[in-house]
Amino acid sequence: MQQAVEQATNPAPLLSVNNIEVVYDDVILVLRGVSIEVPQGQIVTLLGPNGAGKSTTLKAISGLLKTEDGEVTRGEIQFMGERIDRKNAEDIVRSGIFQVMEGRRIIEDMTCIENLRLGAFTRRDRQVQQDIEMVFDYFPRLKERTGLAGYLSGGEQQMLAIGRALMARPKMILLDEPSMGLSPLLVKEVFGIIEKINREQGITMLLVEQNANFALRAADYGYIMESGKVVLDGSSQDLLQNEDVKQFYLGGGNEERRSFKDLKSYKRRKRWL
Amino acid sequence: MSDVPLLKVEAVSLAFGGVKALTDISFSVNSGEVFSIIGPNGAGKTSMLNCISGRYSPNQGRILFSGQEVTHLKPNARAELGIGRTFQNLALFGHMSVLDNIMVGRHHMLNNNFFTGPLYWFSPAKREELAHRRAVEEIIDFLEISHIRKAIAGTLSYGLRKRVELARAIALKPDLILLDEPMAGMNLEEKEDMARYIMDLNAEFGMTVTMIEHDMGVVMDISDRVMVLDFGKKVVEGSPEAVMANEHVQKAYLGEEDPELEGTGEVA
Amino acid sequence: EDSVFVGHLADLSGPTAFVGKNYADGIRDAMSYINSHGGINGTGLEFETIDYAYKVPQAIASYKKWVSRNNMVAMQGWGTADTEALISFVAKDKVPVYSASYSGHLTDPTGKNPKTQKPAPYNFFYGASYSDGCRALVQWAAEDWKNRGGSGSPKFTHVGDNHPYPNAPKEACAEYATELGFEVMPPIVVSMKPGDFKAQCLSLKDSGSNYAYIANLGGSVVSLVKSCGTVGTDVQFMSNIWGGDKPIFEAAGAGVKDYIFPAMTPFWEDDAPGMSLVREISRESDASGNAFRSHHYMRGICSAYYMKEAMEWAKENGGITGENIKQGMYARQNWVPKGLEGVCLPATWSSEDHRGINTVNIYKGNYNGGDIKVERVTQVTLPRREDWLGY
Amino acid sequence: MNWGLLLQLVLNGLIVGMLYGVVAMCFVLIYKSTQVVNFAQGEFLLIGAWVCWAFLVHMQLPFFIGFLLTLVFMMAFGVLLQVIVLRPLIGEPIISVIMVTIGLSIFFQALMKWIFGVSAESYPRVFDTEVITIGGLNIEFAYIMSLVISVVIMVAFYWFFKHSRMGLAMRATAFDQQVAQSLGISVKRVFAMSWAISAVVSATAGVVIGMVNGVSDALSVIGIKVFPAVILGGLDSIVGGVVGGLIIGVLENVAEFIDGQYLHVGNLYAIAPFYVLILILCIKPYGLFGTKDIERI
Amino acid sequence: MSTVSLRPCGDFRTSYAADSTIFETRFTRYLAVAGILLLCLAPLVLDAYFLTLGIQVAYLGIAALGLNILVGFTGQISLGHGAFFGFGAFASAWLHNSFGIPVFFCIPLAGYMTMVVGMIFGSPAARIKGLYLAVATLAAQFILEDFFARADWFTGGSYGASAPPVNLFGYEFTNDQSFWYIALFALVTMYLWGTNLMRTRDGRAFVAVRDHYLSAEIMGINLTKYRLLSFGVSSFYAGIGGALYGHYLGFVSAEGFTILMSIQFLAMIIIGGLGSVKGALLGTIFMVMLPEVLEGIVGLLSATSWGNSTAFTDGLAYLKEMSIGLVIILFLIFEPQGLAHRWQQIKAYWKFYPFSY
Ligand SMILES: Nc1ncnc2c1ncn2[C@@H]1O[C@H](COP(=O)(O)OP(=O)(O)OP(=O)(O)O)[C@@H](O)[C@H]1O
Ligand SMILES: Nc1ncnc2c1ncn2[C@@H]1O[C@H](COP(=O)(O)OP(=O)(O)OP(=O)(O)O)[C@@H](O)[C@H]1O
Ligand SMILES: CC(C)C[C@H](N)C(=O)O
Ligand SMILES: [Mg+2]
Ligand SMILES: [Mg+2]
Repeated sequence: MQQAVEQATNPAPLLSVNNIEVVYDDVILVLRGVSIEVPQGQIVTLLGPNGAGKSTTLKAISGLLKTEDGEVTRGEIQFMGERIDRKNAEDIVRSGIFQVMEGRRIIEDMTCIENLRLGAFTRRDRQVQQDIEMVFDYFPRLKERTGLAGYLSGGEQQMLAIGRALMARPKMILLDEPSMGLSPLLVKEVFGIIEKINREQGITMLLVEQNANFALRAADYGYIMESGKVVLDGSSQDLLQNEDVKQFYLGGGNEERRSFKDLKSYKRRKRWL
Repeated sequence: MSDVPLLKVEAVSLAFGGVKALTDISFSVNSGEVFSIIGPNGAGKTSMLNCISGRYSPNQGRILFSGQEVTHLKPNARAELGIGRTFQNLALFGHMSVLDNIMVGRHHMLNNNFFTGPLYWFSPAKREELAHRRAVEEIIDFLEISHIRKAIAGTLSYGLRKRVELARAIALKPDLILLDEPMAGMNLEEKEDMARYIMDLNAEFGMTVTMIEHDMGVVMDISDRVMVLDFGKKVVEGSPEAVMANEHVQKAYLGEEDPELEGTGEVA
Repeated sequence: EDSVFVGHLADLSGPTAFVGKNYADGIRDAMSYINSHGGINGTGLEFETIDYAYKVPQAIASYKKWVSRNNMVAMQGWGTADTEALISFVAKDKVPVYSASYSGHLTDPTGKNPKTQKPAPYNFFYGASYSDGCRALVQWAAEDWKNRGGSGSPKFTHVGDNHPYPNAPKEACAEYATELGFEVMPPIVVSMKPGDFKAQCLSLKDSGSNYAYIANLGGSVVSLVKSCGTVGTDVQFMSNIWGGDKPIFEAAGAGVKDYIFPAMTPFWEDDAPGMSLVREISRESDASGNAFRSHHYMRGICSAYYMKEAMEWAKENGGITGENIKQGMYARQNWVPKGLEGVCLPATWSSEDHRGINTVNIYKGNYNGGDIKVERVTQVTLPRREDWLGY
Repeated sequence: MNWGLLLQLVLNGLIVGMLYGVVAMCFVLIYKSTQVVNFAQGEFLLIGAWVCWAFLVHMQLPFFIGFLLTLVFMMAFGVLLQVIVLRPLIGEPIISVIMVTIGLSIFFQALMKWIFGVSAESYPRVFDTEVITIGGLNIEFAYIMSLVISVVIMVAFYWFFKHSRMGLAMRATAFDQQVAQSLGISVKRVFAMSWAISAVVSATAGVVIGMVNGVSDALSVIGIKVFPAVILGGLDSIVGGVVGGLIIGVLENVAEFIDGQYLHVGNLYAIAPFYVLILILCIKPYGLFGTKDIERI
Repeated sequence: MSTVSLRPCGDFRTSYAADSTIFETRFTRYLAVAGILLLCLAPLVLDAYFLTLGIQVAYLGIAALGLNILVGFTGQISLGHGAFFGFGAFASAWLHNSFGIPVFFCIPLAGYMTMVVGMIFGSPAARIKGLYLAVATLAAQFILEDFFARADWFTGGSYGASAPPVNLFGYEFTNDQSFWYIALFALVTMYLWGTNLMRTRDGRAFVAVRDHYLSAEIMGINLTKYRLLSFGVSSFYAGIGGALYGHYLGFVSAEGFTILMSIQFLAMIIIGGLGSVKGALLGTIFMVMLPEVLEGIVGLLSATSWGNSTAFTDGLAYLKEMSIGLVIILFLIFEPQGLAHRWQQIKAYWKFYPFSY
C-alpha cells in the first residue's frame, strides 16, 4: 500500500501518544499508560468496550480534558513533533487537530448553517460557502432543516456533527463514534465519506468506533483498549483475522453469525486479559 | 384483557411548524410483545415515542394505554400508569449517583414525603426506602452494574450511562417500556448483553417492549413485530422477515447494494 | 474608677455617611479632646467607634456587645431607625443614649402624651426635634406666603423616603401645617439614594405645591434639586437640618436658590465665643486647623459636651452610672456646656420632657454661581405644647 | 385625567428608559457570550462615571478628551478584569462566575467609595444648552445625545451577533464552553472582548447619567434596575434589552402618575415595574423577545 | 487492630440500612455525637463573642440550607431569600405580639407562614425557569421589602417590630449563653431534617428536577409540584432562621433584609458548595468568620503607626468591604466548586492513601 511506503520513509508519525496517564478530578485514574501512534495520512481506529477510556484518550489529545477536570499526569503527546499535552484546546485546534465529540454536541440554539460556519471558525479562506454546499451534498437532509439544530433528530444531529468537522479542513480529525445513531444506509455513507476525504484531502483520522466491522475495514491500523490500557494492536488486516477480535468485536468466529437470541451462559475468556 | 392491546395508537399526526414529523400513524402493541420501530434518520421514530410518553402531544389522533385514553395526560401521570422509557440522547441525572438515579425510577411507588421522609427514623420512611432499595439492587445485579453503583452518573462512559438509563426505566416497573436506540454506542459483546437483558425483561419481568433500533441484527433477532417509518409515514408493519423483504425498506433504509457485509455478524 | 466606657455608633460608609462622617468627627474629636484635657474630672473616657453603616441589626448587635462586655455607661448614637429600635433596650439597661436622630418620638420620657408609642426615658439629643424643626419651617412659610402676597391657602408637600428618619416628622408637621391653613398634599416618596427624580418632580410640579419639605439628605437632596430644576418646578424648598449644608449646595449647583433650612449652631466661618474651643477641638484630627467643618460637626461637639457635663454631675453625685448621667441631664436649666457659649444653644431637659431645645434658627442658602451664601432668615421659638410631646 | 402630565411622564420614561436600555444591552452582551449574569454591571457604570469625572475635574481635561480617555481606560479595565479574574474560571460552573461578579461588585463599590467618597459630585458643564424643551417637557441635552449613541450601539450589536464571525463564536461560547474550545474558539478572547465592550458601553451610560444627576455611589443601583428590563425583553435579545429598558422607564413614570394622582401609596414608582414583570413573565415566560429553551429529548 | 481506622478501606457493609446511613462508620457517628455534646458545653468555656458568632452561624446556616435546597438541589436560583428570612422574623414577632403565642411556638409557625409566602412568590416557577425565575424572585425581594416598610399592622411599618426573647416554662433565653442552646437545637434539628430529606423520595425528586427536568417528568415526577415545594421548603428554612434571628436580636427592622442579604446567602451556598447539606454550613461559617477575621487583621494593622493614620482608619469600613469582595473572588478562583467539593476530594484522597489513585 502506498501509505505503508510513506510511513516507512517518514518514520516520525503525525501524532504519537506516549505512555500517558490520565486522572480525573485529581483522584480517578482512568488511563494507565496508553501509547498510540497515528502516521500521516492514515486512518487508525481505536476499539474497546464501554468505559475503556477511548473517549478519554481522544480528549487528552485534543486538550478538552481540562474542561472536565481531567489531567494528563504522565507521558506526553506529540503532534508534528511538537508536544501538545500542555497546550490549550483552542491552540490544538489551530495547530490542526479537530475532534468530533461523543454525543454530537452541536450548538442547539443555532441553525445548521451557523453550526457549519462555526466548524470553519479557524479557517480564513473564502471557500466556506462552497464547503457548506459540499456538506449539504453529503447529507441532503440537513439542507431541508432550517430551524434550530436542537430540534433535529438524533441522527440528523450526528450528520451535522460530522459535517462540522469536515468544514474545519484540519490536518487530523478525531472521530468519536461517528456512526452512532445513524441508519444502516447512512453508516455506510459516512464511512465512505471518511475514506474519501482521507484519500482526497489527505486528512489523517483517529477513529473510535463500536462498529468494528466498518472501522477495521476503513482503517489501516487498529488499537484495542480495555480498562485504560491498550491490550492489542496491529494492522487492520491482522486484527480482522484475530480470533479474539472476531469473537468479541466482529461476531461469529468460526461459526456463522451468532443470533442475538441465543443466550450465552458460557463466555470464552479473553486471552489478553 | 388479552383482546385489548396494551398500547394503541390511532391516527396520530404531529407537526412542528412546517415539519411533519408524524402523519396519520396507527399501530398497536400487544401485551408481552417486543415491538420495534425502525426507519431512516429523522423519520419520526423518537417523536412517536415522545407522543406515547407524553413529551409531545399529537396534533391529531389518540393514544390508548390498556384501553384508557392517555393522549392528554401529563408525562408523570403516564409513568404512574406504567410507561417507562429510555432516551436517545442520554437523559440521566448527571450529578446523582447511579443508585439514586435508579431510585428516582421508584418515585411513584414511594409514599414518604417531605414531611415523613425527614423523620426517617421515626416514620415508615426508613423501611420503605430500604425495601425499594432492595428492589433497585436487584435491578443493578441484573444489569451487572454493581461496580458503578456509587459512581456519579455524569462521569460514566457513554455505554455505561445507557445501561443505567435502562435500569432507571426498569425501576419504574412499567408494563410498557420504550427504548430509544438501546444499542447505540455499544460493541458487539455489549449489544449481546443488552439484547439478553431486553429479552429477559420481556420474558421474565413480563414487560412489553417497544424499541427503536438501527442495528438490524438485533431487530431481526429479538422483535416479534417491526414497524417502519419514513418521512413521518408508516411504510410497513409486520414480522421482521416480511419487513426486511420490503423493497422500500431495503432501498431507503438499509441501502442493500453491499452484499459483502451481510454474513459478517452485523447486518449493519 | 479611672475610666468609663462610651459606645459610639457612626455611619462612615453607609447611605448617610454624607453627613455621618462630619458628625462622627465632631464626636470623636470632642471625646479625645476631653480625654486629653483631664477627662471627666480625672476619669477617662474609653470609647469605641463602630461604623454600622446605618444598618439597624448591626447597631443592635454592637449595642448588645457593649452592654454585655464593656459595661457601657452611655452611648453616642446616630440614626433614627436604630435609635428608635433601641428605645426599650436602653431603658431596660439604663444607658443614656445621645443620638443624632432628632426624631420627636424620642422626646417623651414618661409616655404622658397618649400618642406616644414607647416612652423613651433614656434618650437625649441636642437640637430641636425634626418635628419642631419642620413646624418652625412651616411657621416661617406661612409668614412668607403672607409677605409674598399669596392668596388662598398655600400647598405643602412632604418629600422623602418611606423610612423612619424622613417619616419621623411627617404627621406632626402636616398636622401643624393644616392648623396654619396650609393645604397638605399627599407626600411624595423619593428614595434616600440619589437617582433621577424627574418623575417625582413632575408630580410635585403638577400638584402646584408652594412649599416642599425635604426630609432626606445628601445625594438624594442633590438629585432632587437638580431634577426639579430641569423639570422647572416652581416650589420653595425647605429641608430638615441634615439636608442643608455647604457640600450639598456645591454639588447641587445652580438649582439651589433661596433654599431654606434650619441649624442649631453657627457655621464654621462665623464668630462666636465658643468657636475658639471648637477650633481647638478640630485640631484633634486636623493639625493644620484649616479643614472645613460643617455645622453637623459642631452639633456632634455639643452632643458630646452635654454628655460630659452630665457625667461630671454624676461623678459628684454617686458615680458615673447611666442613671446618674440621666439625672445629670436634668440638673440644670437653660444650660450651655462650658466653653461652648454661642455654639450650643441653651437647652433644658426635664424628667417629663426631653425636648432639649425649642428654638430653631432658620437659614437661607444660595449657590450664586459657586460663591455659596448662607444667611440667617429668622429665629422661631416654638411653644412646648403638651400635645406635641413625643411626636 | 391629567393628560398633559401623563404625556410628559411617558416622554420622560422613554428617555430614561433608553439609558436603561443601553445598560441592559451591555448586560445581554455578556450573557449572550458567556452565560454570565453580571452583577457588577452597575459598578462598571460607576467606575466609568467617576473616572471621567476625575479626568474632567481633577485633570481639567476638555470633555471629549476626557471622555475618550475614559473609554480607553474602561476597555483596558475590561480586558484586565478578564485576565486576572475571569480567565481562571473558564470551564468552571457558571454560577461560580456569577458569584465572582457579585464579589467584584462588592469590591469596586467599596473601592470607589474609598477613593471618591460618599458625596454626590457634579460634572462640569459640558454643553451650552443643558436643557431643551420637547412637548412642554424639559429634557437634558445629554439624554438626547445618549439617545443617538444608544441607537448606534444597538444596531452595531445586532449586526455583530447576527452576522460576524466573532458574534457566532460568542454565542457558541455561551452555549457550551467545551464545544466552543473544540471548535478552536478562544474562550479567553471571547471573554475579554465581551467584558471590554460591555465595560466601555456601560461607562458611556455612566457618564451620561453622571452629567445629568451627578455622580455618587448610588449610580450602581442602575445595575439592579436593568434586571427587570433585560428579563422583560428576553435575556438573550439585544433588541429586547432596549425595549425592556424603555418599558421599565415608561412603567416607572406611569406608576408615578397613578400613584401621585390616585392611589397615594408612595413608592409605587420603584415597585410597580416588579409587579408588572411577574405578570408579563407569567404570560410570556421568555420575555418579549427571548428565545425559548430547546426542550427536546 | 492497633489503630483506629477513620474510614473503612473496603466495602464491609452488609445491609442496605448500613449502606444508606448518614455517618459512614460507627466512628464518625460517635464523632458527630461527641461534637454536638462538646458544643453544648461551649457556653461554659467560650466567651460571649464566640457564642455570638456561633449563634449567627446557626440562624444564617439554617436559612442557607434552605436556599441550598432551592438553588443547589432543585436548581432554581433565588434572589429573594433575604426577604423570606425577614418575613420569618416579622411573622414570628407578629404572632407573639398580636396573639400572645409563646415565642417557642411562634418560631415554627413563622416557618410555616413563610413557607406559604414563599410558595406564592415561587408560583411563577410553574411556568418560568432559570434566570427568568431568578429575576421573578428578585421582584419578590423588592415587593416584600416594600411590604415590610408599609404594613404597619404586621411589621410595625418602617419602624420595625420588637421581638421578645424565647421563653420556655418561664425561663427567658435572653443572653447569649442561653440562646446558644436554642440555636444549637434548631441547627441540629434542621440539618438532620435536611440530610434526611435529601436521601429520601422528595429530596431525590428535587435533584432530578434540577439535573434533567424533562426526563424527571417522564420518570413520574410532577414538575410543578416539586418546583413549588422546593420554594416552600426553602422558605420554611428561611422563616425559621429569620424567626430565630428576630428573637435573638430582640428587634426586627424593615430595612434589615435587603438584596444584599439575599446575595450574602447565595455567597454562602456557592462558597460552601451547591447541592451539599454540609456545604451550606461550611459556607455560612466562612461568611460569618470572614468579616471577623478581617476585623482582627485590621485591628493588628491599626496597632502600627502607619495603620493609625486617619486616612486609614476612616477607610476601614471600605477596606473591610473590599477585602470581603476580594476574598470571595479569590476563593472562587481557587475553589470554584466550593468547600464541600474540596472536602470530598480530601476524603477521597485519604481513602486511597497512600495509593493516591
Ligand atoms: N469527567 C469524568 N470524571 C470522572 N470520571 C470520568 C470522567 N469522564 C470519564 N470518566 C471515567 O473514565 C472512564 C473511561 O471513560 P471514557 O468515556 O473514556 O470511556 P469510553 O471508552 O469512551 O467508553 P464508551 O464506549 O462507553 O464511550 C470511565 O470509567 C468513566 O467513568
Ligand atoms: N421539537 C421539535 N421541533 C421541531 N422539529 C422537530 C422537533 N422534534 C422533532 N422534530 C423534527 O421531526 C423529525 C423527526 O424527528 P425524530 O427525532 O422523531 O426522528 P427519528 O426518527 O428519531 O430520527 P433518528 O433516527 O435520527 O433519531 C426530524 O426531522 C426533526 O427535525
Ligand atoms: C443624618 C441622618 C440621616 C441620620 C439621622 N440622624 C437620622 O435621624 O436618621
Ligand atoms: Mg466514549
Ligand atoms: Mg431518534
